[in-house]
Amino acid sequence: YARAASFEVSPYKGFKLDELPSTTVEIEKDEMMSMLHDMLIIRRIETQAAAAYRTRMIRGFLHLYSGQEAICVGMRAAMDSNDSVCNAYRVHGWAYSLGCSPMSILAELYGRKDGASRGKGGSMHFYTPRLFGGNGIVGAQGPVGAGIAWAHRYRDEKNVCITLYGDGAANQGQIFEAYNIAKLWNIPCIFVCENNKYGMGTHDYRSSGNREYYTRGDYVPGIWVNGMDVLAVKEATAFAKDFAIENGPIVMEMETYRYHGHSMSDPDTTYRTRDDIKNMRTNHDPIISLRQRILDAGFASEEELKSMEKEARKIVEEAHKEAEASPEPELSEIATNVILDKPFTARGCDVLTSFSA
Amino acid sequence: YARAASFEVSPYKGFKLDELPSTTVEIEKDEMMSMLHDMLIIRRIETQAAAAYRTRMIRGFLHLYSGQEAICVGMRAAMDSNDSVCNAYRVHGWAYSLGCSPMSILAELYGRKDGASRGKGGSMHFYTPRLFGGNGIVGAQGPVGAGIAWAHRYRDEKNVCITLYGDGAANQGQIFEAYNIAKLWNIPCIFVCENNKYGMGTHDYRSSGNREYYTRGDYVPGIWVNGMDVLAVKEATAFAKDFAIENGPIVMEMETYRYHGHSMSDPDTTYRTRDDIKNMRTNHDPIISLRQRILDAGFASEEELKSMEKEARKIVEEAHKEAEASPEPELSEIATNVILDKPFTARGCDVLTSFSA
Amino acid sequence: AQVTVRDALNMALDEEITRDEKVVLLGEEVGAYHGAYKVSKGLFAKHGEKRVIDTPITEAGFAGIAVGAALNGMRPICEFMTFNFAMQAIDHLINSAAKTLYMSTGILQCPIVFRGPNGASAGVGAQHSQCFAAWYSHCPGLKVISPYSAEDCKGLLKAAIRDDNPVVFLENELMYGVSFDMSEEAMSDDFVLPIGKAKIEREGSDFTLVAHSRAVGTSLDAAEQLQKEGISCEVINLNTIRPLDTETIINSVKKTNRVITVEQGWPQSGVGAEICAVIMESEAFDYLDAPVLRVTGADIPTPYAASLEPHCFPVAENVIRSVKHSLNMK
Amino acid sequence: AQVTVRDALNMALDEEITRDEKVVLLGEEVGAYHGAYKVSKGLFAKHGEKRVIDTPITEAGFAGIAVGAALNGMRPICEFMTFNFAMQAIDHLINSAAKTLYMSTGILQCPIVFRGPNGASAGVGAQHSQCFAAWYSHCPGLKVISPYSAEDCKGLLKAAIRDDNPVVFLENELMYGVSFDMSEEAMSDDFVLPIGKAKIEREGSDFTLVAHSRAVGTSLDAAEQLQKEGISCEVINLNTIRPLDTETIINSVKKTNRVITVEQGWPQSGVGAEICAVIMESEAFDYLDAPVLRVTGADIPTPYAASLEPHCFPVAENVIRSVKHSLNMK
Ligand SMILES: Cc1ncc(C[n+]2csc(CCOP(=O)(O)OP(=O)(O)O)c2C)c(N)n1
Ligand SMILES: Cc1ncc(C[n+]2csc(CCOP(=O)(O)OP(=O)(O)O)c2C)c(N)n1
Ligand SMILES: [Mg+2]
Ligand SMILES: [Mg+2]
Repeated sequence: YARAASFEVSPYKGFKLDELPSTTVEIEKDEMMSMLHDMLIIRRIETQAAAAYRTRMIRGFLHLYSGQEAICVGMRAAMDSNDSVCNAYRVHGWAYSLGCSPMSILAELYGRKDGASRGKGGSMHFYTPRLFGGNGIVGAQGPVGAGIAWAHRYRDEKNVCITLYGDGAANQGQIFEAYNIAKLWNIPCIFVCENNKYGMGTHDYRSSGNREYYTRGDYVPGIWVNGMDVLAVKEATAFAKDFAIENGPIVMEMETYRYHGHSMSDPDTTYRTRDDIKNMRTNHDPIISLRQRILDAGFASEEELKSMEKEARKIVEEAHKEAEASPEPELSEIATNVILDKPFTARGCDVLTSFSA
Repeated sequence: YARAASFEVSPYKGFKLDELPSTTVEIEKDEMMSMLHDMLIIRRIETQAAAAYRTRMIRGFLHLYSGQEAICVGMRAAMDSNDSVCNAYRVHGWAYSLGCSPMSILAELYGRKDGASRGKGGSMHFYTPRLFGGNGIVGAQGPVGAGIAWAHRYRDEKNVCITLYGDGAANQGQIFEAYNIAKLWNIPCIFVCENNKYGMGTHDYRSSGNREYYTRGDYVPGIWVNGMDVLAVKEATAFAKDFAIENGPIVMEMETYRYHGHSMSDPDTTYRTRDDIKNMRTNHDPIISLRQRILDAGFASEEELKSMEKEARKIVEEAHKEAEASPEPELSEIATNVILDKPFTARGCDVLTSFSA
Repeated sequence: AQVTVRDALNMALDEEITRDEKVVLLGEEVGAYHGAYKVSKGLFAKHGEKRVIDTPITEAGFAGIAVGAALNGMRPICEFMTFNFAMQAIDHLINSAAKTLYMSTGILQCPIVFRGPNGASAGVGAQHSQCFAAWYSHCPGLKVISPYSAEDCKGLLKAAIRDDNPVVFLENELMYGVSFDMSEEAMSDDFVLPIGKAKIEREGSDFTLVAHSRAVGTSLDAAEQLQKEGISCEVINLNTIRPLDTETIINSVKKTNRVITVEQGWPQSGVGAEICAVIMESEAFDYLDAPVLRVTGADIPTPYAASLEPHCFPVAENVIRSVKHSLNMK
Repeated sequence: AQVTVRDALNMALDEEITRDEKVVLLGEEVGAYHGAYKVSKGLFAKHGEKRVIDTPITEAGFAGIAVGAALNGMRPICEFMTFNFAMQAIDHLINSAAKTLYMSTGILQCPIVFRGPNGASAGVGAQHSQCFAAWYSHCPGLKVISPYSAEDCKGLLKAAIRDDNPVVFLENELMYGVSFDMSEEAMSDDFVLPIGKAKIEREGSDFTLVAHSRAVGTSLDAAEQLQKEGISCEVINLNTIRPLDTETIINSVKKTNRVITVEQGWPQSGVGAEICAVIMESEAFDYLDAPVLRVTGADIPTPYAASLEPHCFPVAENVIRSVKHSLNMK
């Protein structure tokens, strides 16, 4: 087999940029295989989560990332370990990409002690030292992400914060406030609009005065990327990172699609058809196209890929079992980390009940 | 004397507009004289207010409009009596243009019973049936103004709401949210950025990523107008009104200047020099230039204008005296209009004190 | 008839949109999608997009627009998908809506209803579980309603829509699917309940439980159980938090001499705290045989885990324990 | 030395910016303009634009950025020109700052101070006069400070900046120009006061007045006048509203048996209401010789006119009247 190959990736569109990233991407076999592996794992985690939701192991909201995996995997491939990410609630793929184990992700969804947030955060709230949520308030992550990036610059680190929001969130005023301050202060923030066409049940033509999200920063340059092409995502992110460290903010639009309903309780039928989804799954799936490229490049055989898929399934199955076996957090966890002071006591639901940490 | 004349006004700049208003403006003598009269009255009201502030007759904030009079007078000239206005706190000129008497304006500033809001609103809060404040929260008037315009369209009225905000306010996220909804719902809102270059002590190059305010609506067309040229303001507003009723929102940037400090307590020296102000007052004053045009057109003689100025001074002096003679609101007013229900009782500062309405 | 809270709210919206063409409903997903929690189901199809209007996810923008429309003659019902998201727009509720009548000395009125689910649902975590009853009721110029049953929801939502003042109407997602018996009278188009009147849900002689929203159910459960032990509880459903019906509370205290407040929100400066103060400052104080105790949400951001979350919101047991503590019982 | 509250705050900012390079001050006009109320005077010139940073008038934007910076290792002091404008950003204070430590189970910390003038100034009307002490103190995850004197301001602002939790620090514009005697100790760079400790400003035996911020001054005035009539008042300056120093309150009640709460904010579910509840629920209740009464801001949006506005905020007379009422005096 070959060690590396070069691919023609989907062309970009630029806004107020003199240059665009290269559409010829040179990449090593190992990296490509590992990308496929990660995308498969994320897809399996989401499938497992959907199943667990149906059996009521998962409560509340569950926003799945299936269909959008190329974005977190491709962007992560262009980041270094000190770059930051600040995201909305559709965050499982990012949690995995930034180091949460499949077990800790599922355990969190199941509300267990070994969850990434010990079961206290839930589906929307994942964190690692470089993943700043998992934010449940649409648009709030915009300024917060810019602030994270600002701290990088303050310390003269050559790092960025990747700040992600949806096509629905793109209309939130505080996103524009964040663009403006980021521009004025030269903040190395990569604003990423994951345009999956819908905000809940609303197609973006009903919510957005301008649907070319990469141009909405006005005075902030932008770039459009096919978010289903993991190699284009990686290449464009590397470009954007260099740009941001040198020049301040940049907006990336990643065009993509979500396969599931908005959250698991979304009937998903008032605003699109099963055929719409099927068409995307069949003809634009980021995993299928990456897989094909690997085959075309001769990096792996059909059998090897099949066994990788099996492997991914097994990893997630084991993770599920481990997560399921993890105990629920003990009541003593209820009052930890309300505030950092120790000793700390919080009042419970009546005057005789209190919780200490 | 002639009855009418035509003038070449300052050229406009357009954004996403196929046409621009005419730079040749035909106007009748009477209207021009009345514009001058109104601008003189507004200038005198502000001068009187500044004096009263120094003697502590006016408390709290006092944001003066001197230098910006051409905007309210020119725009009012293009409005009909059912058009609406929603403004920020720098609102005295607008209150006068929409029908508040000089007496009721000064009485409000003095906190008197005959004030436009019976002394309860204060300098920032003026209202008439078609003036929706006087809003003290920077940017809040953006969506509110759009909502007022929406109600016009809902009732199929051929009216607009003129929604004004400053160059500082132009960065507020809710302005962008208002643009977006106005565009989606086709709302006849004229967003007007009164660009007087400063938000308090901050020059706009320190606050705004893009200082071409007429282009900041992105997908909302815009027009730049010399806000010191009352005839250009009138013509452009008539154009914008037609446009908005037919097509939905439009952004107007009115370039202007404020002669006083931000509020009266603003030392006004950390961010600009006396010479800067003097230069504007001498070379770009909207009253001086309108006056000159009137003379040039032979609409009035120097003496007639002098006597008009004297007359304006007298009107405001009398208004001041009347306002000063107006009693302070009685304590019985304190609890009226907290809520519309009657009888209504509000708790006072202790358990023994209450106020009824 | 048995009617769910969801359907009762839906009826109120439907009837008032039909009754007055100034009334419109706007918010995220209220139209084509039938509402995130299906409260507005069918209204878009029935009344059309002029009356039932989907907005982008921009709370400050559409709440401000709704306020502007109200100031200019419309009667908007502004739905927040949940009240947690209303924090993005809260300045418009307080500064644009609640204060304008006063500042303008009556020149402008703002007949608007802000509504949506308030407080905790199940398993939605810390950012989606906050109760805003105390915050809004702190502010003059607003009326604040936090209803319990289907009948309350229908009668008070209709009253809120017809009211000329700005009203904050706090629903509860966990109640949407709960059915209540609804009287024939309440089924009618003309059924409205008075804002500012509490309702005695259950008469009793030994103890007064004062609650709002879902906590009324908790209190009724507790009363039921306590009755078995011979303790007779009067349960007051506040329904309106501002203006607070102090008279009903005081009269009950005079009868029972003991009070527990029950709410889902956090304790500090909550609704229960206000009731303590009201009793302190009224003649009811002299009738107290024991201090008022509060049952509230735990003073903690809401955790997700099923093993922790239930400890954050009151159940009948918290009320019973408090009652017994007050009576020096084990 | 005699030091104004403004200068005390300025000293605290200056010292902490000097002490720790993670500390930055950001907000509208804090830099080149020296602060709208000159609290940050001289700091821009001394520390440079990297440490003292002017923002556009976009509260949600810069408060969110400050939170992000805090989560990523900085220690920002985020100034709101007044807390009225913080309503535009309040979601970041509550949902982004206060809840993240909990949701992340300690993975992220948010050491940030939100500060600025809170409550009413003079003649600024309804939209610029609100007190937010009750709102913020309702919410777990925050600390809320509302100091009184110059020494309190200095010691507590420094403590807030050094604290690893998000802190809301409520100043009062009318106090900025007021001078207080400041001890030598308090003048030092190392002077910090403990958050969560109330201060007995004046000892007394007949009555307890519990107040915060400017209302402490009102209470001291009232105490002074009442002393002349032989009534000895203990004045408690809360300083911190969350966590509330219930111990100091309770101990005082045990001694004096009578309490008046004094605050500038609105009554309903205010700070005074919480104190009523705290007393109800503690052993202090048994020591009460009379019910607790509240002195508060009037339950009205603030009018501008000089003939009305003073009736909206408590003065010593309101306290004296309440004390005498409690004692059944004329
Ligand atoms: C401020 C706020 N408003 C509303 C919601 C409810 N909500 C959660 S996700 C969502 C849709 C967001 O769509 P988009 O930004 O396109 O992201 P996607 O779900 O497609 O990833 C809405 C309305 C919220 N969480 N926060
Ligand atoms: C939300 C909010 N933030 C801050 C303020 C304080 N403030 C009042 S006016 C002003 C400057 C506004 O500048 P601009 O929009 O340019 O209007 P101008 O005063 O020049 O007319 C500021 C910061 C406020 N009133 N509201
Ligand atoms: Mg989307
Ligand atoms: Mg300006």
